[in-house]
Amino acid sequence: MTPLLAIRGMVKRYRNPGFTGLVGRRSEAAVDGVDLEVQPGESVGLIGESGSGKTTLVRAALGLLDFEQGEVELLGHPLRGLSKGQLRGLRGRCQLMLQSPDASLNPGLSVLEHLLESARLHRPQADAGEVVADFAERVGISHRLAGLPYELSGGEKRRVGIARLLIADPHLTVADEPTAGLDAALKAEITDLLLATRSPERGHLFISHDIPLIAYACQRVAVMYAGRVVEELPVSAIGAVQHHPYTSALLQAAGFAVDCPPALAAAPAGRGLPGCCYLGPCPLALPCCSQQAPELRALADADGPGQHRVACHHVAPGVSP
Amino acid sequence: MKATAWLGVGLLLLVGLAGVLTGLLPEAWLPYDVVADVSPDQAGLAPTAGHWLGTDHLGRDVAWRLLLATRAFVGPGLLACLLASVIGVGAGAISGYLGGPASALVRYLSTVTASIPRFVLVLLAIAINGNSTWLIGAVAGLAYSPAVAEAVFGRIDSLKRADFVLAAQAHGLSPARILLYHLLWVNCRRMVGRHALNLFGYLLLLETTLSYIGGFGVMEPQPSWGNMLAFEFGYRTANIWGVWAPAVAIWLTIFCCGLVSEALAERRRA
Amino acid sequence: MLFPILRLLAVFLLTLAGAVLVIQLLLWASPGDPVDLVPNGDEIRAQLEQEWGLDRPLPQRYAQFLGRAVRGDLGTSLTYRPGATVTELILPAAGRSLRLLIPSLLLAMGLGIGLGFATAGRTSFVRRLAQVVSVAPVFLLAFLAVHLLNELAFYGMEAGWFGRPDWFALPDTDSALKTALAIAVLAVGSGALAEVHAAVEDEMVMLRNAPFVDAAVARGAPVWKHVLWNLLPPLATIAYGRAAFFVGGLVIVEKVLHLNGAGSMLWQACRLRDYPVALGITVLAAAAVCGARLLGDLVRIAVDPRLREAAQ
Amino acid sequence: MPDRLSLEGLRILAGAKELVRDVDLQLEAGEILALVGASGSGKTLSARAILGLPGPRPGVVAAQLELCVGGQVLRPYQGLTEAVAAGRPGRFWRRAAQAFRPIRGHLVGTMAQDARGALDPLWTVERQVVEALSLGDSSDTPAAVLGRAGFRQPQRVLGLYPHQLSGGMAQRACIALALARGSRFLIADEPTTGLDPTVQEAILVELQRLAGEGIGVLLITHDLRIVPRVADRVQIMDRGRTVETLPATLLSSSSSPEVRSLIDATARVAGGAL
Repeated sequence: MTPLLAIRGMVKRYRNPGFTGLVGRRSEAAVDGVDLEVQPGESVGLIGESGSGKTTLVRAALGLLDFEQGEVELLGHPLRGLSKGQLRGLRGRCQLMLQSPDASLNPGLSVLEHLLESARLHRPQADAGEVVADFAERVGISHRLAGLPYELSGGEKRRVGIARLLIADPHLTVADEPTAGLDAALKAEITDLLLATRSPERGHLFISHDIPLIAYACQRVAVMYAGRVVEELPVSAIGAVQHHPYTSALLQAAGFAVDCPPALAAAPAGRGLPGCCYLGPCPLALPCCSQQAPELRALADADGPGQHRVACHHVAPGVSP
Repeated sequence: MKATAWLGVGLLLLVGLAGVLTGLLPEAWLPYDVVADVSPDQAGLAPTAGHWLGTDHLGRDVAWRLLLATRAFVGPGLLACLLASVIGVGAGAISGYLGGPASALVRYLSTVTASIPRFVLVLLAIAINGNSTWLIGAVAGLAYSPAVAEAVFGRIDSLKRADFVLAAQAHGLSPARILLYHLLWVNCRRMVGRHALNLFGYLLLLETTLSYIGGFGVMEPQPSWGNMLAFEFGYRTANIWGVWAPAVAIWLTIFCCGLVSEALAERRRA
Repeated sequence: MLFPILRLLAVFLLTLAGAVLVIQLLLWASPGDPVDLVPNGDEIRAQLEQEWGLDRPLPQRYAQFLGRAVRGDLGTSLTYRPGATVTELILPAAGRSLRLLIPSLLLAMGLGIGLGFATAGRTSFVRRLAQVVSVAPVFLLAFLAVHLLNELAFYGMEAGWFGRPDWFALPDTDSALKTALAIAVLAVGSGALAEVHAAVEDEMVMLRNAPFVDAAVARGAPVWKHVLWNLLPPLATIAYGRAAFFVGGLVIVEKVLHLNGAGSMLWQACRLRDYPVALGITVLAAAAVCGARLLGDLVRIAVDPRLREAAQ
Repeated sequence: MPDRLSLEGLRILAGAKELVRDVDLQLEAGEILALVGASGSGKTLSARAILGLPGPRPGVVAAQLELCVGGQVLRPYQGLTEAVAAGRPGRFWRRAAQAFRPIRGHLVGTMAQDARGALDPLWTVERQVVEALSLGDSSDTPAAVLGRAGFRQPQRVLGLYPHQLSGGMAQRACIALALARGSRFLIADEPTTGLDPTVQEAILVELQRLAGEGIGVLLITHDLRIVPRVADRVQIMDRGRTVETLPATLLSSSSSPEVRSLIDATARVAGGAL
């Protein structure tokens, strides 16, 4: 089955202007060699602290940001080969919900105008008015159709974003921090709305630093730190296997019962340095960690082969090639 | 829009209509001849049936001169607004969407033109190129266009920075629709309208000031709200309308420009 | 700390050079030949062409004018006071104008802040009143003020209360009352008061609801220190934003009330088509506005660390 | 007799709409009381009432607040009921600043949700701490105050501006300001929202350390997961009323429907952590 989204070895650099833009131009790799796949019928989670490159990875994968190295296949089409028009044609079937939905609504347009535009764009044959009424009802925003974005609450703005997304009926739904800043009740409802399109040929990619939410919504999860995926595992294996030290620290902070030595002082992420990116704060660092960056290696502990992969010399010591 | 704003719109339309009509119709068609209508013996008459607002110190009809004076600033005002809007929106949109060096150039031009006081610039332009109200309109429009460009650029840039453009692209909208409809039409049309109204008010202020001080702008015997006021100063004629009619006309028109401009401010706090 | 100041100085010089370029463009783009616009142009055509570099293309002419201007040589007056060097003419006049400009700018800011504090968010009546009064053009306010004064004096004289006051029929006599009137009119006229008051009031409302003000109240700390300190950067922006309008208004006020400063000199120079003097004063005006902007920016980076860092 | 803060019969109105109805709140020294509820349940309004902070019009219309600290008893809301009964609440609120001066920042400190926003962006941390200290008569140095709030090297932070502080550092600076003049109680309004998990953990540990030193902490949050680990008692509010008050460890076994719905929503979203 061709994956909905396949990212192989992506590297995306940001030029840090340095002093006066001339001296000391350092380019930091926001995304430093990442492989990630979303199969049809699957919901994948992507967790990591702010600044780990999650958002950059996703925007580059959807062709919104250009990237230096690596290959991306979107719904089976290689991204590099697509013309602007073809890429826009694909957009309908892979939708992105941004982190701050109140920023992604046009402040001058009412909710009704937003939904009508999506209906005319993605469902040209259907009657726009009916489509809008149906989906507004489904996400519970029909009582605020006349409102302007600044009159809506955070939750209501997210509902408008989801309504537009559902109207496009995407095969791949990518949600960047969909429930940041919402309280428990709203968080659950918004997540359920996003999962409404779950079906064998559709896939979801959830990005968040809220691990319990990912555990609830996804089947597989990848952990990112300083631009690299340091661990990939099925959600059922959370807390039941030996984790990458960074994942353990994340799980412990989120209240999961995980016994692992506390991380050292919060040293800055080691980007662009040889060796493991988690070297600074890692309590289990070995001498070889500083020379050679660990590869993602499969561990046989989770159910099924190759399900649980960790990039750490300590947890998954690789047989030197 | 509030009721007072509609009042303002009504008055501005009246003034505009008067200016356009008196400007376009050839001199012969007008029932009032500016030069011939001098009758010293009827100087300073109070308002009568024949002269709705009485006569000035040379016996000329104040009401007709008040009406004819509108052609001195309405034509140039519309020219200035057209120039400022077309150049401003064009430059603002291009630099807003491209960003980078284009936006830096617009900001630089806007700072430079803002650093020369507009009244001084217009004065210099007339001194060099000869005294015509159309020139005043053109120079004021050109000098104001960077301000419009910077405002349009600012609005587009803030929407880009708030990821709105990225979200629209991700949803599948074409760049042209995003720029023309979402950014310019929906978000900038009221703002450009406000700038045009403020410019029209400023143009009236400019023309009447030049005509009042004399030497530039509209010279006697052609009527302007500015020079009508200037000539009444010395003569304490019985007809108070000679002084108050142009004064109130100037103040009311500029105030209405501000009123309508304020009413155009959107209700949204982006 | 040094880098932001250097950067602001560079902006000042760059903007001023740009302004001079615009002025030169105005001269260069004029359809006719500027020399024959000058009354005694034909006899001194050779001198004019050499001094203005009319025969050379725009870039050289601009470089020549800029080179001389930096050394303080703005050429010699042609018709206003033939033979006198422009710099000696305009600098004393500019001094007299500053004595009018600075107090009126301060008065406008003072009135704006006072009204802003008084009405922050409460009654919009004062804001409406300020707008109604302030929108009248400077010359109209001056005209009405003088007209009113004369009517009162006339009425007083007829009623025998007092003899003919010396300031009667004001514009021709020179008096402290006229200067005060000029300052007041310039501070209020052509929208100055309304804009400053509206901007200050919006800033006040925003600061009143700012989280750090609420936190200061919760800590029992005095609020006014925080509010005033945070008002400084926006006030600096408002001040240099209005500077260009004030210099423009200055020309009008000086001409209407017959005060002899750089403004009325500019008007005379334009009437007599004395381009060196006119250009000299315009460059000075642009320098004044750029200077105000430089001063405003310096205050802003001194007060706001985020701006200091952004300018790094 | 241990320091105690007791608020009874709190009633807050916004126009005619009743936001909070007869809420009681007891907080002892050295205890962490978690005030929990969905957004809009009135928990923040109730906490602000302890400091008499401005709120909706007419705001607090009835409250008996009693602060016993070191034998001294304060009743700031004295005179409110009479003023409201006479239909002239303004008469009380005009003198409220004096009535609450000994409490705000002296006896009760506060921490806002947006820590960086609660600091004056134009002042250094040092200058803000000096201002807080100058209001009282304590002879502490700013560095000592910051040290008590958990900064390992206070010297490094003194010269920084709020926008240069990380989320965790800003929260700690707010703690320092809140306790600069020896407050016995601390109101922490959603201190962990928006922080990364590891930083959240550090702040909660800090609150537990302060409670250990005898400070009464009122922890306002909508995140039920942290309550059993951090709080001693928990008070659940819903639509302006106190639903239930019970020891934090018994939270998951509570019977009332509102608590159950809150727990279910959090469990569904929070996984097995509760």
